[in-house]
Amino acid sequence: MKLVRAIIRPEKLTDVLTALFQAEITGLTVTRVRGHGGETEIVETYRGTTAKKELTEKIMLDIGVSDPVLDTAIETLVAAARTGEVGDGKVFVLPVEKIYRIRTGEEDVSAVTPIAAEASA
Amino acid sequence: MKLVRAIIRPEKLTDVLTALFQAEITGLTVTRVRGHGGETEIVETYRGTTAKKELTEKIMLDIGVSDPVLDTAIETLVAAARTGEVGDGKVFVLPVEKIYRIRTGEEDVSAVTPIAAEASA
Amino acid sequence: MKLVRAIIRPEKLTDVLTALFQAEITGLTVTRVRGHGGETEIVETYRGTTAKKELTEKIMLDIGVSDPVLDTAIETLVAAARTGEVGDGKVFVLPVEKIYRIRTGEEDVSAVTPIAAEASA
Amino acid sequence: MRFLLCLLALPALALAEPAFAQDAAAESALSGADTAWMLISTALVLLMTPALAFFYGGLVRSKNTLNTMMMSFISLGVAGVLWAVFGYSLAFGDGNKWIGDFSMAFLSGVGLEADGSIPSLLFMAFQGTFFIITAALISGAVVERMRFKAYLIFISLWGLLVYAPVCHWVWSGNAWLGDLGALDFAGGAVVHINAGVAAVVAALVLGARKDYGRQAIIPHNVPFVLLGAGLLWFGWFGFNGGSALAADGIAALALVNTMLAPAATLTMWTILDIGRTGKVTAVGAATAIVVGLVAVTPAAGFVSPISSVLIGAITALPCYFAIQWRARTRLDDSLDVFAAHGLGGIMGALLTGVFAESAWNGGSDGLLFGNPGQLGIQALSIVAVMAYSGLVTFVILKVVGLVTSLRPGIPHEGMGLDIVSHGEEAYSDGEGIVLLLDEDARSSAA
Amino acid sequence: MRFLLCLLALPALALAEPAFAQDAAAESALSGADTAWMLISTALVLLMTPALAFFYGGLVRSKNTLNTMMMSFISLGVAGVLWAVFGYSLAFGDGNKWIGDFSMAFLSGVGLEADGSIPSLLFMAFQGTFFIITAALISGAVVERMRFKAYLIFISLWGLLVYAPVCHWVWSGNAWLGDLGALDFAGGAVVHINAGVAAVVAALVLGARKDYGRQAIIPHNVPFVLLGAGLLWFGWFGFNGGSALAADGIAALALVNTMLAPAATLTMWTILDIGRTGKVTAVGAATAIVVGLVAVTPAAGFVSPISSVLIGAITALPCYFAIQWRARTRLDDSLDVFAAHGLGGIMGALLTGVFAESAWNGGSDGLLFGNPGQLGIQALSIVAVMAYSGLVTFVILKVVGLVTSLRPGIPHEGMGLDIVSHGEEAYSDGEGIVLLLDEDARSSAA
Amino acid sequence: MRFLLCLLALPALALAEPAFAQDAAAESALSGADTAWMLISTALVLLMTPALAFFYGGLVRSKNTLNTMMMSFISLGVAGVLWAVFGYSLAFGDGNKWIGDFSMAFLSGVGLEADGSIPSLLFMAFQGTFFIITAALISGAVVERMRFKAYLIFISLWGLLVYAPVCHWVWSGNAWLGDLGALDFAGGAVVHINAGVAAVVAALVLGARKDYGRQAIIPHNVPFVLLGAGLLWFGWFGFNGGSALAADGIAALALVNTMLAPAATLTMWTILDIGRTGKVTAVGAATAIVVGLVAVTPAAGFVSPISSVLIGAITALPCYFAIQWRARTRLDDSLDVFAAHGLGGIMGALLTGVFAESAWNGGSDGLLFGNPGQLGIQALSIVAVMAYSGLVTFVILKVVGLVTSLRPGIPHEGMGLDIVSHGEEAYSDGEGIVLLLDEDARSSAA
Ligand SMILES: Nc1ncnc2c1ncn2[C@@H]1O[C@H](COP(=O)(O)OP(=O)(O)O)[C@@H](O)[C@H]1O
Ligand SMILES: Nc1ncnc2c1ncn2[C@@H]1O[C@H](COP(=O)(O)OP(=O)(O)O)[C@@H](O)[C@H]1O
Ligand SMILES: Nc1ncnc2c1ncn2[C@@H]1O[C@H](COP(=O)(O)OP(=O)(O)O)[C@@H](O)[C@H]1O
Repeated sequence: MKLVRAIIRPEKLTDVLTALFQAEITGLTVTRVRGHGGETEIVETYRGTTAKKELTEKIMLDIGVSDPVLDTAIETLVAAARTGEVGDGKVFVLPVEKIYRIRTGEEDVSAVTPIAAEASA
Repeated sequence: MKLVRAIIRPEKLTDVLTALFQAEITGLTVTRVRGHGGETEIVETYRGTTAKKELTEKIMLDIGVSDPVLDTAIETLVAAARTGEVGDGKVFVLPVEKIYRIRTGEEDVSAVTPIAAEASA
Repeated sequence: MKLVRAIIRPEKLTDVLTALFQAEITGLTVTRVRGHGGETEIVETYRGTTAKKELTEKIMLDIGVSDPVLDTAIETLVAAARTGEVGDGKVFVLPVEKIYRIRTGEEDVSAVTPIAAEASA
Repeated sequence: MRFLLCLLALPALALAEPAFAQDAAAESALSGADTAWMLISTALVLLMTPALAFFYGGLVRSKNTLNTMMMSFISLGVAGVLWAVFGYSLAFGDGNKWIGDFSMAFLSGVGLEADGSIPSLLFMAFQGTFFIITAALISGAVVERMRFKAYLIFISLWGLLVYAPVCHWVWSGNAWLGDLGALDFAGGAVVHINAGVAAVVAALVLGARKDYGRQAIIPHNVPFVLLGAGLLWFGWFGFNGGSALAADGIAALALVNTMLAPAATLTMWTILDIGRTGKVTAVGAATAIVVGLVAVTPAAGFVSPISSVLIGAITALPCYFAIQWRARTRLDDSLDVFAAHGLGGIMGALLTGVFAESAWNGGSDGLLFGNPGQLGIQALSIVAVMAYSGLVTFVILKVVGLVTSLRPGIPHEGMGLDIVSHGEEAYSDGEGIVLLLDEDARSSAA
Repeated sequence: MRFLLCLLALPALALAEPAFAQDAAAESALSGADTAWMLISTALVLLMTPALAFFYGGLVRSKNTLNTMMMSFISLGVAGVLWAVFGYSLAFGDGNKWIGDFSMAFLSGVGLEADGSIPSLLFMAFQGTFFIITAALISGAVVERMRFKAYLIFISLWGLLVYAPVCHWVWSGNAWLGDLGALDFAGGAVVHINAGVAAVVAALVLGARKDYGRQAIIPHNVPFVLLGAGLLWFGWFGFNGGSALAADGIAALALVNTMLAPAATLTMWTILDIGRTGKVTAVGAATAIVVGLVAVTPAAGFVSPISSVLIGAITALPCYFAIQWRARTRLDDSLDVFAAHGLGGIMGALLTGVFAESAWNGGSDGLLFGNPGQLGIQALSIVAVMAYSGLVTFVILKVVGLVTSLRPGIPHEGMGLDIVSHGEEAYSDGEGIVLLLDEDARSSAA
Repeated sequence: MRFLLCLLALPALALAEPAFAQDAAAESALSGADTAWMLISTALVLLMTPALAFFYGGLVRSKNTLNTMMMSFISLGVAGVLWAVFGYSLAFGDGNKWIGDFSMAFLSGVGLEADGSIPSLLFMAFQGTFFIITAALISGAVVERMRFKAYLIFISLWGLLVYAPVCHWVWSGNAWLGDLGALDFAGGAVVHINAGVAAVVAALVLGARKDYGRQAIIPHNVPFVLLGAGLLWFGWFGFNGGSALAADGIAALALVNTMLAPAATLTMWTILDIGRTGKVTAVGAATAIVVGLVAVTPAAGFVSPISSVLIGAITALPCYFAIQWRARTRLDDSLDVFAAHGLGGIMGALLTGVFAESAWNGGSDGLLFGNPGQLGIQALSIVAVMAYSGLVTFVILKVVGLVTSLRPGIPHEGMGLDIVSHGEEAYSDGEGIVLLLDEDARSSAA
C-alpha cells in the first residue's frame, strides 16, 4: 500500500475530485496548505509596510491506495491537476506499512476499499 | 520508529486526546483536514446555487512513536475514535527513518520521549 | 529521496524560510497545525466555563529533498528553528518512493530541482 | 412616567375613528421634535435585534452560527407581522384588566392622529420593536439544539400569549399592574424578566446540549460578541430614551442613565474579573454591558444619574456570580439569558423601587425617598410576571412538542444546525463544494 | 409628497443669492424638528453604503472580499465629491425638462437658507447620500471580475450621465416624470430600477466570471451578509423616512411602512423556502429584507401600513423565483442586483400605483382607490427609466472599454482581485509574509 | 461657536441649585428639537468607541485582537464612570483659567435645567462620550505590547490630568485658550492633537514591539477595519453635528462638512495610492476616511462646504506621506495614531484658521477672509496642547511604570495578549480545548 500525497492548485480541486471519483477513488483527505515553489512573487502593502508573500495557497491531497490502484490514481490526478503553468505542484508517493479502518478495525487493503453500497445509503 | 497518522471525527478529538494522554502518549500534532469517504452527502443552497459538499470536516493526528509504543498507540486511538458509524476514519502507519528534537538535536527514540519532568514545570 | 517533515514554532517560520532559501532549498509546503508536547498549559475562561488549551499553534513544513541535500536541509532547518525553550518541535525524515512534478510529469530528483531560471521570471 | 403617559393617551387611541384620515385637528397636536426623536428611537430599537444576533451568534460554535443568528432575524419577520396583525391590539387594545382585544387587529383605526404628541402609528411601531426583540431574547437559552420550525411556532405563540398580556398589564394604561403603580420605565419586567423566565423554562424543557458539561463549548467569534454589545448599547438609547415618548428632560434623563449604568456595571465586572482570575475577559465585558443595560431599563426615567451608577454597579454582583454558578449546574441556559436578563431585570425592578425619586421623575418615590411601599409593588410585579411567563411558556412548549419534535436528532446536533436546518455554512472557502447543475440536483434529491 | 415638496422648494433654491450668508429671514423658516430628523436621516443613509459593502462583501469569495467592499467604499469618496461638484446641480438645477444645469456647480448658492423647512445645504447632502449608494449598488453585478480603475471611471460617468438626469426627471420638481404625476416616494425608479437595469447591462457587457456555472461560488461570510442586511434596514429608515423631508405624519408613515414591508417579505420568503427545500436560508433572509425594503421604497409615504404589508409579501414571489431562475442562466448578475433591486423596484413602483391612498398621503390615489390611471403613469416611468438607464449604461461601458480594459486577465481573476487590484488580503495570519525593507522593496519592484 | 455657547451657558450651570429639581422655569427654555438632536448625537458619539475597537482590532494580529478591542471597550466603563465622578467637573467646573474644580463632582447640581436649549445633564453626557473616545484613541500606539492593568491605570490618570484640563482651556468658556479666540469646533485640539501627541509619547516610552521592523505585521481582518471606519464616520456626524448643541443651520453645516471632507480625503488618497503603487488599498481607504474626519473636526461649523472639501483634500497629503515614512523609522506608533489624529488634527486646526468664514459661522474669519491673526491663535493653541499633553503623558507613564510594569515579558508578547491578559481567544474552533470541571480547575490553578 502507498500513500499518495499531492500538492495542487486550489482552483483545480474540483476537477481533481471529479476525476478521482470517476476513477472510483473515493477515499481521500484534503488539507489547506501553502507552498513555495517557482511561483511569481506577490507584494502587499498595508499603510507603510511593504511585504512579500512567500507562500501561495495550495491544496494537499492524501490518498491511501492499494498497490494495484496506485498508477491509476497518479495518472488521473496528474492529468486533472495540470495547467502547464509554474506552480502546478508535486506528487509524493510514500510507503505505508499498515492501514486500519477505525470503524471496523479492518486492516490494509480492505481498509481502503470504498464501501460503495453503504455510501449510497 | 513509526509515524502514526490517523484521520478521525472532530467531535472525537477530545476523547482521543484524553485516552492518549492517559496512555502517556503526549507528543502529537493535529491538523484540520477534510475528508471524502462513505459519509452521507450534504446539499447546500445559496440563493439560486445548489451545491454538494463533497468533503466533511476531519481531524488528522500525526504521532511519532518508537516501535514498542506503536501497538498501544494504535489500540488506544482506534478505541477512542470509534463510533461505529460510517466516517470514523483511517489510521496509516508510515515508516520513519529519523527523528530529531529541534530544541536539543537529540535523535530518534530519545527525540520522541516525552519530557515529563519539564512538562509539569 | 526523502520527505523532511518539521514541526516548528509559528514565530520561527520567517527565520526558517529565510535560512532555507539561502541554502537554495526553495520547494516546500507549509501547514498550520497544532501540537501537544511539553509546552506550558494555558487556561481560558469564557463566562462560567473554564477550559484547558491542550494544543498550541505550530507550523508544519514538508520538504521533499534529494538524498544529497538531506543533511543541509535538516541542519539549516534545525539551526533556524531552535530557541532552546520547550516546544521547539521535531523533525521527521520519511522515505519517499517516487516524486512527480505535475506540470511536466518529470520524476524524482528532477521533480524537486528548483527551476531557478523560471523562478526569477 | 411612561405608563402615566400611556394612561393619558389611550382613551384618545380608543376613541380614534377607524378611518385612515390624517385628521387636521389631531395633526396639530403632534410635536415635530417628539416625532423626530421617536422616529429615530424606533429605528434604534429595531437595530437591536440584528445586534442581538451578533451578540448571540458570536458566543456559539461556528457550526451553529447562522442558526443562532436566524433565531433573531426571523423574529424581525414573523414577530413584526404578528404585531401588526394581532399583537398590538392584544397588548394595547382596551380589553380588560388582563388582556387587550381585537379592536385594532390588522391596525384597524391606528393612523396618523396624535397619541400624546406623536402619531399613534409610530407608537405602534415603537412598541413593535420591543415585541420583536423580546421573542428573540429567549433564543439564547435554546441555541445549538432546537429545531428551527419548532422555534418558529414557539415564538409566534409566545409573543401573542405571553408578551402581549404582560405588556398589557404594565403599559396599556388600563390594566392591573399599571393601576397598582408598578414602575417599569422601559421594560424590566415586560421584556427582560419575562424573556429570562421563559428562557429558563425553555432550557429545562429542551434539556441540555449533548456536549454540555462534557466538552468545552467555546465562543467561536468574540469580536462579534463585542460588536453585538456595542450595537445593543447604541440601540438601547432608543429603547430607554424613546420610552419617554418625547424629546424632553425625561428622555435626556433616561438616555444619560442608559450611558452611566452600563459603564458602572462594566467597571465593577472588571474589578470582579481582576479579583477572581486576574484577567479582564472580553466576553465578560460584553456581558457586563448587557447586564447594566438590563438593570437600568426599568429605572431609566425614574432615578437620578448617580443612582443609576449605583444600580449598574450593584447589579453586577449577583449576575456575575450567577453566571459562574450556572455553568456548574445541569441547567443549560446556554447563553445565560436568565442570569443576564432575568436576574438583571429583577435587580433593576427592585432597585427602581429603592432609588425612584420624584424630584427627577415628577411623581414616584422609592424606598430611599420615603416610599417603602413601592418596593413591595415592584416585588409583586416581578412575581406576577415570573409566574405567568413561566407557566404559559411551559404549556406552549409542551403543546408545540406534541405537534413537532423540539430537538433535532443527536447526529444532526453533532453536524451543527447551520447545515441541518439552513443548508448553509457561516464561513466557507468553497473547497470541495461542487456545483449541482439542474440534472444533478434532481437526481441527488431523489 | 416628496416631489410636490421639491416643486415648492425649488424656486426658492433657484432664487437664492449666490452669497453664503446665513440669511436671518430664511433662517426663521427653518424647523428645528425637521432639521433634526433630516440630520440623522442623512447620517443613516450614508451608513447604508458601508452596510452594502458588507452585504455584498460577505456574498463573494474571500479572495475578492476587499475588492467588493471597496467598490462600495470608493463611492463614498468619488461619488461624494462629484455630487458636490456637478451632480447636485445636474440633478436639481433648474435646467429643462430633461436635465439640470451647472448653476449650482461647486455648491454655488447652496447655503443655510431654508429649502422647505430645512437648510438647503442639508437637502443637498441628503440627496448626495442617494447618489453615493446608487452607484455602489451596481457593483453587485460585476464583482470578482472588473478592473478597479475601470470601475472608478464607470461609476463616475454613470453618476453624472445616468443618475443625475433620472433624478432630475422625477424629483427636481420641474421635469417631465414629476410633472406627469409619477409617484416615487424615496427612489424606487430613481435608485433601484435605475441601478438594477444598469447592473444587468454591466453583467452582460463584462460577461460571466470564469468559474461561473462551472464551480460552486459560495458566500465566504454569511454573518457579514446578515450584518449588512441589518444595517441596511436601519439606514433605510432614514432613506424612506427622511424622504418626507420633515418630522411629520408622513415621515412616521414612511418609517412604519419601512418596518412592516420587509417583515412581510421575510415572512413570505421563509414560507417559500420551507415549501421548496424545507430549509430557511440565512442568505435568503438577508435577501428578503433587502427586497422588502426596495419594494416599499417608492410606496413608503403613499400607502397604508396594511398595504405595505401586502406590497412586501407580494413582491417576495417574483423576486424569489427570479433569483432561482437567474442562477440557471448564463447571465452572471453575480449578486442578483436586478432580481432584488430592479425587479423589486418595478414591483414596488407598480404596486404604489395600485395601493396609493389619498386618505393617508393627502393627495394621490392608486388603482384600488379609484384611480387606475396612476398605474399607467407608474408603468410609463418604469419603462422610461429602464430604457434610458439601459442604453446609456451600455454606451458608457463600451466607451470605458475603449480607454482601458474592463476585466483583469484570467490568471489575475483566478488569484483574486484583493491581491491583484489592492495588494492586500482580507484575512491574513501573516504566515510566510516577509517584511520588505527599503532596499528589498526597491530591488523587488525592479 | 461652540465655546461661545458654552460661555453663555456656564454661568447658568454654576448658579444651578444643587437640588435635583426639574425646575419648571428652566424646563421651559428647553428646545425639543435641539434636545432630540443632542440625544441622538450623544448616542452616535458613544457608538464611535466600539467602532474604534473594530478599526483598531482589525489592524492588529489575531492573537492581540481582543486585547486591542478591550482597550477601547474598557474606556466605555472606566472613563464613563470617571467622567461622572470627577472629569466633568474638572473640565467644565468654574475653577480658574487652567482647570475646573470639584463643584460638580459626582454630578452634583447637574440636572434637567436648560444649559443653552438642552438639559445640562445631556450636555454632560455628550461631553462624556468625547472623554471616553479620546482615551481610547491613544491605545492605537501601544497595542500588542502594553499590560492591560497598566493601561487601565494610565488612561484613568490621563483622562483626569490631561484631557480634563485641555478641554477646560478650550471649551469651558472661562479659560485661556477659549478667551484667546482659538477655534476648535468639535475637538481638533482637545481630542485629536491631544490624543495624537500622547500616542507618540506612549509609543516612545513603551518602545517598539519585539517583532517591529523584523517581521511583517499584517492586519488580520481588513473588513473589520472597514466596518470600524464606516461606523466611525456615522458616529462622527454626531460628534461634529452635535457640537452645534442645537438642530440649527450650524449643525447642518457641520454635518455636511463631515460628509464632504472625508469624501475629498478618500478621493485624494486614492489618487496618491494609484500614483505610488497603482493599487488602491482598503486599509488606505479606511485610514483616509478617518484622516478626513479628523481634519474637518475643528473646522466643521466654521467653514463653507467647499472649503471643507479643500481641507479634506489638502490634509490627505502630509498624512499619507507621514504614514509611509513613519513605518521606516524605529517609532512604533503601531496604528499611526499620530500620523492620522495628531497630524490630521494639526492640519485641521491650522486650516480652520485659514478657511474660517464669518459669512457661514456668523462670527470668525480666517486668513483667507481677512483675518491672518486667527492662524497665529490656532498655531498657539496647537503648540500649547502638544506641549502640555506630551509632558504630562510622559510623567504619567513614568509614574505608572514605577508602580507596575508597562510591558509583558517577551514570551508573553509572543503568545499574544489575548491569552495572556484576557484568557481568551478571539476566534476559536474549540479543538483540543478541554473542559475543566471544578476539581480540575482547582488542581490546575494550584
Ligand atoms: N521540494 C518540495 N517539497 C514539498 N513541496 C514542494 C516542493 N517543491 C514544490 N512544492 C510544492 O509544490 C508547489 C508548486 O511547486 P513549483 O515548484 O512552484 O511548481 P512546478 O512544480 O510547476 O515547478 C509549491 O507551492 C509547493 O507547495
Ligand atoms: N483511502 C483514503 N486515503 C486517505 N484518507 C481516507 C481514505 N479513505 C478514507 N479516508 C479518510 O477517512 C474518512 C472517513 O472514511 P470513510 O471511508 O467515510 O469511513 P469508514 O472508515 O468508516 O468507512 C474520510 O473522510 C477521509 O478523510
Ligand atoms: N511524538 C510526536 N509526534 C508528532 N509530533 C510531535 C511529537 N512530539 C512533539 N511533537 C510536536 O512538536 C511540538 C513540540 O514538542 P515538545 O515535545 O513540546 O518540544 P521539545 O521538542 O522542545 O521537547 C509539539 O507541539 C508537537 O506539535
